Amino acid sequence: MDFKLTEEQQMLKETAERLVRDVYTFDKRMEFSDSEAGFSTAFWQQMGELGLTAIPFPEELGGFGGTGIETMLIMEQLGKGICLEPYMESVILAGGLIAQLGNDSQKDELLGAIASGELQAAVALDELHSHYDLSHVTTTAKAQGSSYVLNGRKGVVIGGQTAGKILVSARTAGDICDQQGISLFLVDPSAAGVRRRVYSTVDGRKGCELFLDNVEAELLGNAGDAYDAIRYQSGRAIAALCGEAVGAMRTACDLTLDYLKTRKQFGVPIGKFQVLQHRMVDMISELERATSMAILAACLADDEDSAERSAKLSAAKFTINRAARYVAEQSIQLHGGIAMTWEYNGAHYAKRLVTISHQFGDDDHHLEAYANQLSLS
Amino acid sequence: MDFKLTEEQQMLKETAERLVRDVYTFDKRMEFSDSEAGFSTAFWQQMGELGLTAIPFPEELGGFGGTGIETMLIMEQLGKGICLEPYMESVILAGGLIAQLGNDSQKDELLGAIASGELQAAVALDELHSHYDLSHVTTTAKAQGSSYVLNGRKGVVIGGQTAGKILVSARTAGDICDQQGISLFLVDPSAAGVRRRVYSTVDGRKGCELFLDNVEAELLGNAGDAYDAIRYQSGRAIAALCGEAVGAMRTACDLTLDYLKTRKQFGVPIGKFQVLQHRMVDMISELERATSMAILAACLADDEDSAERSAKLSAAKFTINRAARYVAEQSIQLHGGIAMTWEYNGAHYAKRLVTISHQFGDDDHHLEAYANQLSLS
Amino acid sequence: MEIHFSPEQLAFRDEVREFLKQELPADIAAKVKLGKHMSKEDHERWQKILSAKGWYAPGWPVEHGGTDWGPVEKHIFDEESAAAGAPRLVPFGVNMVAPVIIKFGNEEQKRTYLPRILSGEDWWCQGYSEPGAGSDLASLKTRAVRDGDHYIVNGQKTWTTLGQHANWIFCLVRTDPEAQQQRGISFLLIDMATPGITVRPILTLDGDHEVNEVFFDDVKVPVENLVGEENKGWTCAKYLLTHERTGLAGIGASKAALRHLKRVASKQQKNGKPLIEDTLFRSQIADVEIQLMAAEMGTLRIVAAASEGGVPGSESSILKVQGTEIRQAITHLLRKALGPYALPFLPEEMEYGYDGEVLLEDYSPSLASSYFNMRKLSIFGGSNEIQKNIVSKMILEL
Amino acid sequence: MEIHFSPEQLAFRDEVREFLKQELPADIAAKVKLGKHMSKEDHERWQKILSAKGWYAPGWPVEHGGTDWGPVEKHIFDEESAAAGAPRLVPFGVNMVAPVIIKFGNEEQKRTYLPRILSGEDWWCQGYSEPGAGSDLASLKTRAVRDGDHYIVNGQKTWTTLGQHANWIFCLVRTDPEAQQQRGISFLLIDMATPGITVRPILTLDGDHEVNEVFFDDVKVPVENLVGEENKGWTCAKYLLTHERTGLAGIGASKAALRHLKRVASKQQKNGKPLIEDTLFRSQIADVEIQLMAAEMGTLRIVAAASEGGVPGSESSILKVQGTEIRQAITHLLRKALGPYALPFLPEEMEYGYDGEVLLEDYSPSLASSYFNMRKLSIFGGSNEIQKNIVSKMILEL
Repeated sequence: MDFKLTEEQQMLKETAERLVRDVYTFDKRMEFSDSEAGFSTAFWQQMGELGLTAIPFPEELGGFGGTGIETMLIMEQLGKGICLEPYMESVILAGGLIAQLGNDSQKDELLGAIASGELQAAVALDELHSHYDLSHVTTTAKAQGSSYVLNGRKGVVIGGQTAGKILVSARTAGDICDQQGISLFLVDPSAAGVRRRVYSTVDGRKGCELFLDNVEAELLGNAGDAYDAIRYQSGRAIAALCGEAVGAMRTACDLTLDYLKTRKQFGVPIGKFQVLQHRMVDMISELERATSMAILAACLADDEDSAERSAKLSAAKFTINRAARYVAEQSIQLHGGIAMTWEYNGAHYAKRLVTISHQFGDDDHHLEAYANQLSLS
Repeated sequence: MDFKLTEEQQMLKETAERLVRDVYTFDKRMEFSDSEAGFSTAFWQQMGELGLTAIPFPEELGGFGGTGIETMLIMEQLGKGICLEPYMESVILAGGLIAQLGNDSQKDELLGAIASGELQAAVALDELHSHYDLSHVTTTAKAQGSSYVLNGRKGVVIGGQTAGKILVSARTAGDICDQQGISLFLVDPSAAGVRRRVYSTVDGRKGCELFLDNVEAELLGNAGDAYDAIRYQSGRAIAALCGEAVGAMRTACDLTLDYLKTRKQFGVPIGKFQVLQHRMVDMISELERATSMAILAACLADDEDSAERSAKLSAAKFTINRAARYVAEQSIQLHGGIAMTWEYNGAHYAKRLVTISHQFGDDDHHLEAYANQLSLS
Repeated sequence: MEIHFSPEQLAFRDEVREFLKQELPADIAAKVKLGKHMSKEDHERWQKILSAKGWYAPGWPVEHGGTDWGPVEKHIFDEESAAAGAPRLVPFGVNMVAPVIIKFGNEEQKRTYLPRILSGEDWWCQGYSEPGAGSDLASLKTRAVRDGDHYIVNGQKTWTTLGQHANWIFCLVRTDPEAQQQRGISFLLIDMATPGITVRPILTLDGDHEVNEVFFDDVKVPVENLVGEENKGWTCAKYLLTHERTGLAGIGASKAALRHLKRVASKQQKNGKPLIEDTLFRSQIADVEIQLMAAEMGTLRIVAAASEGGVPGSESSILKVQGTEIRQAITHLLRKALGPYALPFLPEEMEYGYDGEVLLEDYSPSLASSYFNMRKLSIFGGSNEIQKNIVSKMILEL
Repeated sequence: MEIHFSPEQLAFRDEVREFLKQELPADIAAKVKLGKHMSKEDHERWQKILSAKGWYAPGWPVEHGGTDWGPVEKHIFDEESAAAGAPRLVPFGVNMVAPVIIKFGNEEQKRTYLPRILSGEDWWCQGYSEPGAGSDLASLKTRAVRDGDHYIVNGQKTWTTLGQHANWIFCLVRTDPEAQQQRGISFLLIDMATPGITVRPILTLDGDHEVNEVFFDDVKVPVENLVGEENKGWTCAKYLLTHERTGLAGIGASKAALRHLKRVASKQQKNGKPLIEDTLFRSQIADVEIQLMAAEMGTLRIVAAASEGGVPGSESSILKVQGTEIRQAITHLLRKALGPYALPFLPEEMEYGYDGEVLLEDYSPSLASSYFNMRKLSIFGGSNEIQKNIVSKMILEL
């Protein structure tokens, strides 16, 4: 048992920390958010140059063979800056799915490009009524010669607005919520029959709705067998989101603490009021809980697939969702009016924190998942 | 819409208030609790003499034709004194069941005696695994000539230790949780085959476990048709418990408020600490909520049976359970160590408040009941 | 005791219902129900309809154009209006400055301002809060210096709701800088067209423009615009704040929001079933519905006491806290109901009359925004912490 | 980073497990698991077994009879002991007064007292709290006046846990009545057999006799029983309180209680099914299990940091709050699981070896009592409010 970072991990953390601090001032962040891409393509490129996008991949791809720990270290820093880049979506999730399911030529073609940051990929799993259920897939795929033709609609594809490739879950067999019969496809967004409706998200990112009308696409992995990989890799995404949330919570707590020390009302800093003091302690308490569970998730993210891994990742996401909401709401409450404004950076941390609970399962989803497999001894 | 008391109601309230105040000092209460009966038979007699036990009954029985409002007024005062007498059990519940189900001769024989306090009755509805489900009845009753023979076990019969009659639900037909096939019987505790295991309860009352071994008993109402009456009258019992809880909560709040004003730590009354102030406000807030819902329950208790009445009574009990637990726990917390002692009256209010949630349905039970019939518009 | 309305009250309720059914414009009701943006014209249109009926200012004395409704009737009117989807009245004229003018203003002021509020000619906004003074209102810094027949006003106000539509603002200003705290404050009425006034929008975190900053740079205000006595403005302020606190529990609005939640949860799905059939989600709806029922009963108790001449004490602060927490819990569940579709931020779809592709449902674009926007409920109008301080003071007497 | 134990740590865990399996008396484990009353003899029997193994005082320096375990080993030992149903060690001798004697005592004191604690000859209790001084420990009033070779002690202590079994008590007494607050306090060791000492039981609200009041009436205490310097007792007190705070999160006990909850909820029924299959109840178990998982991770992080020489700061106060809330939540669910059968109060069935009719189940009689008893967790050992004050002070630096 050991919670120290290795020297390499410490360096990695500092690299990410420095990069975020240097680039992601609040003003810049709002500019990036307003840009067409919805994030900083320059920052993305720098992440590639510094090797951050390569971290989870093997050394021959310029990577580090990094696990959930390394991912957590990077995501935490991205969370501190409420950075907008689709790192989790492209590097962790798309990269992970291709590494797990792809054949050699697909890996050759795509993983190096993702690791270098040259290719930014996105993943389309959600649908209109899927509500976090990864097996709820109505989009269809029919074999046509050596490729497939996709029809349907995928929702809320973060990073889809700029992605060079989008990984799409579609059904080659089975009924709506069957785990069997789900396949994964590589869709070229510029292919015929693809329409993207691009929108901003409430946390200042961008994403798109993906409409597929007889779109030709390449199968990734075996037909009908993608569910387990999707679930497994979503677990890695959850661990990454936990890391990001901890970073964003930490900054939200720091901002609030600072406000309590400096803002005066009735002639004293408002941090002199015991009720606000204890609320602040409760926020820190939630942050501590969240940090512990983010570490747990990071340590398990790359473990072999098992019911226990899934349950603990659900426990982590549940904890993070609750903590993130508490910290978001109380940071606004303790700031008062100022945190209700678009101009105040704290408000954007709050929005990102609440939004995280809408990705890969909210509190009910994960409490149910955990309860369903509750160990009885 | 009107929340004022009539002159008669005001007098009734004052009568009960005076009686409780004069008799129920804390020391006396502990004596009554330790006595064999588990309550004050003298106080019970006084309640009869003052007409309090007659309140819900018609005038020809010496009663008042009182509704849930009058019951609430009395129960609230009993709650303020954490009185031990089985008023709800005998007068409201047993009295109500006999009035609703009994034939003329049963009513003649029993209601007057209950109204005068001469007869103290009890009601046995719970069983080992019934967990608040009134249709969970395994005790059996078989017709034998004009009477019935009962076999089985009923649990936690409050007031059963001293009751002259015990009303017992037993199954004449149907399966365990069928609502049809449940009948109600008048059991004489001194009859052959009746065994009572008497015990104290955590809130200082007494009750018993009722073992029935070929006990001859008299049917009350029609065979197999008692469920609706039991449910309806349990609703009246719930309303009464809500009133009692409000009384006990009010005293618990008063004691705590008083303690905050007088107890000194670090050189000041502890009520100077903002965190404790706001906790006290939260207690008062719960008390307000509970008071509102107790009034609602009182106003509906004697309404015609309907799904809406049942739902609102569930809403009331749910609110009361939550509020009672909060007030109980926080009154202990704000007092600190002193409230952890048997000698301190506040501790006994806390115990009664928590115990109320174990009678006629806890928070889960009533939340589920309410949710099951949620109106969708 | 009787929790049901009397026959007379029921008849009044039916009258209000019928009026709303006949007169409330369908497009306005739709906007309210779906959380779409309301224009200035929308507010004015509805106000004119109410004025024509004589129901725009129920709380005023009859001689000024009010009604003779008691607290119960007012409550019924508010409830029915919210249920029908009528927009919440912009309170700054009719329910804030007007009561102050009626109570503390001179005859000239009453004659001048009240009719223009009734007719909709004037749109008022508030000049209470300042950047440095949040909950600590009495620490305000905006100065008004007497100069002959005028005051010269300098300073800054903030959180001025819908100030962008207003032509008048009522302000608390400091007229005696030497006096301590509450003393030395005056209550001034200021024409927004006066030179030296600048209104700057504040975008709220949900991207909406509802509040503003108002800057005063040597603004000349005639002395006849002073309400009450100079340096005695705190009396007006306190009166107004008490007036403001009633109704802050927002029961009517929460009931409408809860109905909306049930509709949304009936359409949104989870595990192939409507979300409302999910045990956990349904029990959360039930929980908040029960809390709302209790708060409604609490409100009725205050209303009934008020119609007997009672003056609400700590109960209204407690209900403000309960009511805002309930409303926020509902907006949380509404956001949660959308699942991943809480993410898209679609301001264009929040405009009424949007005729492009609807991403999910007509109700969906506003739900996440509304969740964030409603965080204000526990901050403004006396934060919930301040409300608890008020109650503490009353009950602890320390 | 690595959340799993190392092979060496796993081997140690197995050794502890094996020891507990072999040596922990079955009757004692059964009492602990079912919440039955423990006798003085039970405690002493288990303590002797631990002493024989050399594991009774793991935290002491090896030369005094302790072990060389690091924080991780101590944590493993505590966890495994709780899991096996070993009784919580009565801490007043081994984990409270002993560390103070080791740190501040003279050689004579170490030679006298430490071996008798190890052997079980002495049973210690605490004389910290006083009726007037709850969280405000420094306001204590018990006086000790020097009279030749003795102090004459007068006053009253309270909340003296298991004082009825003790033959020694360590006390904070005021030796300089003129000095302010913390100054003027001394740390005294007092033989309970000294004339003038009276122990009076305090019954707790669950009817149990666990704590006592101790009265001192002209009690003569030899001056050599002073630990450290006169008037410098606050240093000892602070050291002891810090020592006491570690482990207050009670993770091991909560894990055992949670297992018990699952067992109870599997036997108790609702709607004809085991309660644990009820969606609402099961999700409440899941919720508290997840909270416990997070608190356990938090504890491991502190333990790991401590084995690197780190000194826990605000984290241990935060974990004390989290841990006690978790334990209380579990006792709430345990009580709730009984339904109406939470009412019967059956002290006779709480005695081990009771061979009468069992009303419900062997586990049921203690559950409601335990719920009430465990309310103490958020009050004693520095109330949760005091813990939050401590954290506030550290983080706000105001």
